[in-house]
Amino acid sequence: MRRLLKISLQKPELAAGLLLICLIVFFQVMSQGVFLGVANMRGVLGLLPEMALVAIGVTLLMICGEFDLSVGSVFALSPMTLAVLMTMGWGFWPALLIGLLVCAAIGLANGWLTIRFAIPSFITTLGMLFMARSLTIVISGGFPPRLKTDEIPMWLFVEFVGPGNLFRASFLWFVVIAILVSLLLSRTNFGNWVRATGGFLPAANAMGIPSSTVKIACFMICSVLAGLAGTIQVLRIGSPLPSIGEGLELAAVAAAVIGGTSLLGGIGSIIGGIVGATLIRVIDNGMVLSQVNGNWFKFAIGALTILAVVGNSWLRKRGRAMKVETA
Amino acid sequence: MRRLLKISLQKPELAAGLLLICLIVFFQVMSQGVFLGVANMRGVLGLLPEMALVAIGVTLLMICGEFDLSVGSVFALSPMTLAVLMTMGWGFWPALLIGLLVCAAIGLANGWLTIRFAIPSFITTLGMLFMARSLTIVISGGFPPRLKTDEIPMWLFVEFVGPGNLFRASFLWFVVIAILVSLLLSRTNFGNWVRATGGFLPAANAMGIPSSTVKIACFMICSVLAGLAGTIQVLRIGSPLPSIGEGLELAAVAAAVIGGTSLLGGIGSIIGGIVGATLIRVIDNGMVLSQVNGNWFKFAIGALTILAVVGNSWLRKRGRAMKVETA
Amino acid sequence: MMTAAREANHDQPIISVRNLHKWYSGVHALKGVSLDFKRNEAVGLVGDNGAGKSTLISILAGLHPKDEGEIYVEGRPAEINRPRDAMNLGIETIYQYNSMVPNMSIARNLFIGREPLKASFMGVGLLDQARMRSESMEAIANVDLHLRSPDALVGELSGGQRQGVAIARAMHFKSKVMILDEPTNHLSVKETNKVIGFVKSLKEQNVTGIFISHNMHHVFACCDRVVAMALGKVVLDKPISETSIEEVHDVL
Amino acid sequence: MMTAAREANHDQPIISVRNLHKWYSGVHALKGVSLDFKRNEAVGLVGDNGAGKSTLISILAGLHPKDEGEIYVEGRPAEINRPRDAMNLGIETIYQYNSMVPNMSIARNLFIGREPLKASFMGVGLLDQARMRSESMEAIANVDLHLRSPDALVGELSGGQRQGVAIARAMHFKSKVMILDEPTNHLSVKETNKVIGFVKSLKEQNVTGIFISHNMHHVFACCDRVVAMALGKVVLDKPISETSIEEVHDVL
Amino acid sequence: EEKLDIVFAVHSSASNTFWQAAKKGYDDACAKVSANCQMLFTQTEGSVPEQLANLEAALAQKPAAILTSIVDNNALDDVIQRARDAGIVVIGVNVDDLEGAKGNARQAFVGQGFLAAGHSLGQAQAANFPAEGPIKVLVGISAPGQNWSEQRGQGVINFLEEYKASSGRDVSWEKIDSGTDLAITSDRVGAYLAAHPDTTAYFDTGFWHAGVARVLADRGEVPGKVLLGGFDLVPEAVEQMQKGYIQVEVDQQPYMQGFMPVMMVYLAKNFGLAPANVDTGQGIVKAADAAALMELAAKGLR
Ligand SMILES: Nc1ncnc2c1ncn2[C@@H]1O[C@H](COP(=O)(O)OP(=O)(O)OP(=O)(O)O)[C@@H](O)[C@H]1O
Ligand SMILES: Nc1ncnc2c1ncn2[C@@H]1O[C@H](COP(=O)(O)OP(=O)(O)OP(=O)(O)O)[C@@H](O)[C@H]1O
Ligand SMILES: [Mg+2]
Ligand SMILES: [Mg+2]
Repeated sequence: MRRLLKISLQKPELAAGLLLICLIVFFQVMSQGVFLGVANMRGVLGLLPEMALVAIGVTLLMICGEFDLSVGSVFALSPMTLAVLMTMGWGFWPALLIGLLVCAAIGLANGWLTIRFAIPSFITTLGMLFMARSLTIVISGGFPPRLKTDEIPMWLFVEFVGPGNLFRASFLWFVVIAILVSLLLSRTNFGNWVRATGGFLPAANAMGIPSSTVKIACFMICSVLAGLAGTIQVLRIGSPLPSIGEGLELAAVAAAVIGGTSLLGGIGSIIGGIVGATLIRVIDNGMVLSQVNGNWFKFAIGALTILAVVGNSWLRKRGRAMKVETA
Repeated sequence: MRRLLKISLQKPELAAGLLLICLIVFFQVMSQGVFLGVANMRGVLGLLPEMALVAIGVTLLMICGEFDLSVGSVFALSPMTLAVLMTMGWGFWPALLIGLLVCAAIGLANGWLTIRFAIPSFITTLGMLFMARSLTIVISGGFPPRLKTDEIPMWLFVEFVGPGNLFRASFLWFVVIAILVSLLLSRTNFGNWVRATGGFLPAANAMGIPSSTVKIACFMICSVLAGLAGTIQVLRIGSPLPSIGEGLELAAVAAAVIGGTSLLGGIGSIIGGIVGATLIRVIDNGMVLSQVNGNWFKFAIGALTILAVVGNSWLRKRGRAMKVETA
Repeated sequence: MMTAAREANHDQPIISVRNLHKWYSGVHALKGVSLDFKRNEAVGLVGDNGAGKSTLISILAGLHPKDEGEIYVEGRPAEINRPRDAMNLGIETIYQYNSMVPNMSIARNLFIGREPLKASFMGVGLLDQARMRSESMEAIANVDLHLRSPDALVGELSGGQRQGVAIARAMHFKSKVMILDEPTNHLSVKETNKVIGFVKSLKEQNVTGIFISHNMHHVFACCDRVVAMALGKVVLDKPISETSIEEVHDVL
Repeated sequence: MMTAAREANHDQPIISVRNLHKWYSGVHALKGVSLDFKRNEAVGLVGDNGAGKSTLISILAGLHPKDEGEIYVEGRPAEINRPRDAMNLGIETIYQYNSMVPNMSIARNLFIGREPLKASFMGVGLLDQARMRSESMEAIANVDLHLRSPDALVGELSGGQRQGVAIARAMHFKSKVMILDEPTNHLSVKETNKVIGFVKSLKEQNVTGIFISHNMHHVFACCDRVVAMALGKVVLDKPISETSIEEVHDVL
Repeated sequence: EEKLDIVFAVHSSASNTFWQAAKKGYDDACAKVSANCQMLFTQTEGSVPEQLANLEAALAQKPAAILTSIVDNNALDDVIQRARDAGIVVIGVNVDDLEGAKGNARQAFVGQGFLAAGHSLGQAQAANFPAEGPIKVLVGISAPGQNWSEQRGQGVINFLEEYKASSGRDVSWEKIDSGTDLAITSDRVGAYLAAHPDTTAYFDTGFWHAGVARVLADRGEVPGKVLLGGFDLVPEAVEQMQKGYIQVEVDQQPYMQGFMPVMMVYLAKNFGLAPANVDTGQGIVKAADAAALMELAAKGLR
């Protein structure tokens, strides 16, 4: 029993989950029950998949030891490509495919540049952040094209489903993808290579892992997930604005770190990234319900974010200090 | 001779400097001589110190193995404190002092939280980014208070000085601070500790270096420099806007990295950070003079940033590959 | 024809190195090394610190690129650009440093890059975790190392335990050529003896061994030939039977 | 009074350890270790991999906190919370791993934390770089290590060269107590002999030595006493003169 | 005849749709008079220092005219003065110094100030306030600390204060940090509305209330139960106006704001006609006008 507790506390994603529950209870009380009400939950759960999909990709990439700051721009570029192609008369599916292929190409470029020239991915993807955003504006001419909603199978992406219409279809996408990527990371040899590559690159290389390929694959997965998330968001809000996703890069990295992913690579879990993204969304939403003054809003968000990580680290430390032989 | 070339090429800050010169020549041609003209140089050199001061602090901190994302907010908070105190009737000097003390306190908080709870500084300072920005807005009420320019010794900070009125006084501040921090890093035992702490923390600890103190000191220097830079900017533009410095955190990190500082700590130089900051300013200014279409502007910036680092890395590789016995 | 010719020539060296040069930025670490490793032979590679031993074997293992010279494996010119290439040619290496990922478990470390899969598609597949656990326990027991569980992280092991895991890995995946760079460092007496026994046993299993050590007693206990390097060059290359510890010490 | 009493009692151990316990998360690494180190004595600490030797000395060196037990230095209870505390008490350590910053030069590594200063203010001052260069060359030459220049980066050295620098550092800053955790690993024969000579010479210089090694020959060549550990406990503690290599092997 | 060099430096980034419409007007006008035109956006939305840096660089090129949005009362004074000293025509666009012509050396102003725009937005929406009961208003400050957002919000609040005093009704308001992202704004305001179902109206200082309209539709609220109003005519906002969720929208005719100054520069440089102030319209758009605007908006003309 104590052994189990110890093991759980030491897992950062579980500690973060515990904090998440505390926060939910806190906000539920603060908001006098509105927080977990259907109306609010529908809002939270509608937005969550978009953030969480980005966080999944970024977490995977960070475990692999690299950064992606371009996710926010890719988030905008992919749906913009889709919308522009559709106004040019393309069907939804081919346009979607091209949109995601563009993301994959950007991921490939990020990875290739980073590895070929041995430069930090921070710079490659920072440059790509600017470039992809610029492309988004260029292809749209600055104006959001109208989305031909009637030609799009909305029910597949954003219609409400499930009991009490609590979820959107995007939630299912998210769950499926989360499970797949989790399995990829924890149960396959590819996942093993990702961890080794991020954990200690010289050793990974020495043991014959194709670490460049692994990294490029992670870059591509990350970009494609960001593009998919952006597409879902655009379908939900109905307008492919060229400005969506700005600032998402830091939020996604923060989600990963809150969930226990190391900035140095090698450590982390997909579920941790998801918990982190949820935590960020819950804090944001809960603060509104708690009627924080507009000018203090950011302060509260910042403080709670730090608090969440401090709490997480503290719980882990408690866990480690428990004197139970586990091995 | 070849030996000297080899050694120079291997130094990232020198390679970056070489690229900087190439870029300057390029823009000079592209802009038909306007770039190096007095009018433009006055503009560039007037802005440079602000960005470069921030880059100096961030570079130092990164060499020490930590991040500071809160510089942009601190950049705004310090002058806002100054301005608000002055409207409350304080004199310039005490108000300036308090403004910088606030920065020092933020640096202290960043460092203490990071070390005490063993959490990534990415998160601490991300939280602080929000908190400091919020405080800026709160104390200003959202609107810039009037700066009592007549009570401020402007000549000490932003008046034009030097031959042909090419520089502002801020440039001298910047030069002096750059030299001091460079010396601190390269010629003192403190600098040695900074490098060791960032280079390999377990070894630094094992050798008895007070690495926590070193880190906290670097956090504080970084914050104070950011605050000073913000104050200079506000004195220059004459209005303590609560929104200045947004997005500065990534730019400062980019400057450091372009100048050869490692994201993992331990490697880098102050002059590299300055060259990096200059490169960013030059690219930005040069693009304006080259009349790039507004919608493609970001694309060009992103591409040039990547190119600068790729070029830097390539030059270093050339340098390393030169077969000359150096040792 | 070719094959027959090669088969016939059983004395042909399994690895030949000709005029190998290596520069590390400002250091000329290998200055024209030529060396043959015969089949089923255990070679002791000795030399002062910085002589270039690790450099030589890291080129053979594909970790560093060579600057000049040729490498022949079984008589054919070999391009070894990555560790994977060396592995495919049958060269297995234990490095002096950097051979484990600290944040991963022992079981995972043992199998990195060669995971047993239950099902796979285009090289990516489901791990056979049960097999990984059991085989890793076995591999570790084989080197007389007593570890708590295969799920402990390598970064939490003592220095010798870590080295033991590296040895276990190499012994588990033995190949045509085994390169061991100072494998007995950090190891306890018992395990050291296991390693020496292992090197001795390679011959019976038709495996060529390259054993780097500063301990001449170990080298003389298990090798057939000793090669001494100094300042990036080979300065002595004799069968054990024709030399002595003293002679080797003298040239170093 | 106090001083006189202490001076008188010259047999009083320089370091006493009582009932030391250490937990690493899920591992009970030290299970009640009690041990005395006398003045001017060279103690060999041996034991199987994972026995707890490094753990014990890292507690003495202030790298890890203890969980239970007392440490007395020169008879007084000592709080060793940081490596600096240990250094101030006169305990100097060479660790098995992690003792150098790879990205810094040899000269800087040698002096990290104890830089010679030309002028200083509140502990921060200008480095005396000329002195650092010359003293570091000297220190390195003292261990028979031949390095190109004191400005080379430690990360670019060979395994043995790196270890040599660590030894040079410890020999340069020798103190009341010297702890050496497997110092001869990676070292060439010549340097190994230097290290053994160094441990032997400690006695003449009134320094206590704690020497960890898996090589019993080395231990028996330079120590006065041998302490063997197994599974976190001390299992043997005898003067060299009263025991033999075989007896030690037997208890391990 | 030499081509006129004109530079348009604004405080906004290229991804802002409003300014893209202004750019279109600007580019079209430049083509008409064959001027050599450059539009300078900032990297960070709303960054005055970046705008200033762009202006400095533009000044070095000695263009014939500079167009700029004067978002701060002091920050741009010096550059504008120096430009004027160098014989450059300077026209304020979209936002002016709060002191108007006295505030700095710009020659003319095209557009409408933030404060005034906020005020007229409030005024227009007030017509839709329910006749009875307390009025509870939420004002979303999209970017706290940014002039454009704070001033627009303040304009709305100023109106509410006047309205409260003049009508004597129970009027209350709250400010939140509503964010500059459709998804974030809809989540935050959606949460607020869930907690305060009795809210009368929401004012956004940008166009992000369009996302809020979606939330209301998703919740099955009837259009008009919560009144929505904001700035700028993006297609999404127009669509929600057609559906009835958004009642009023401030449209300053960005195309015109980009177009007119170029003409003034042309006239000034070629014929010496003095640039004059142009009010690009109170620009209140109501649901009834929406259908007609849809087409124009999609073309970037409104
Ligand atoms: N990454 C590197 N960069 C620069 N120089 C290096 C690097 N690695 C090794 N060297 C240099 O190359 C030379 C040969 O090193 P190598 O590691 O091959 O020696 P070694 O024979 O294995 O020594 P040891 O017995 O100490 O392990 C040494 O002078 C060393 O300083
Ligand atoms: N950081 C750590 N986390 C968890 N367990 C650890 C850690 N460091 C050491 N251990 C465990 O503590 C025990 C003692 O380790 P220690 O390093 O003291 O052994 P040692 O006697 O020095 O062995 P060696 O001769 O192999 O160096 C081992 O079982 C090891 O697995
Ligand atoms: Mg070696
Ligand atoms: Mg040990």
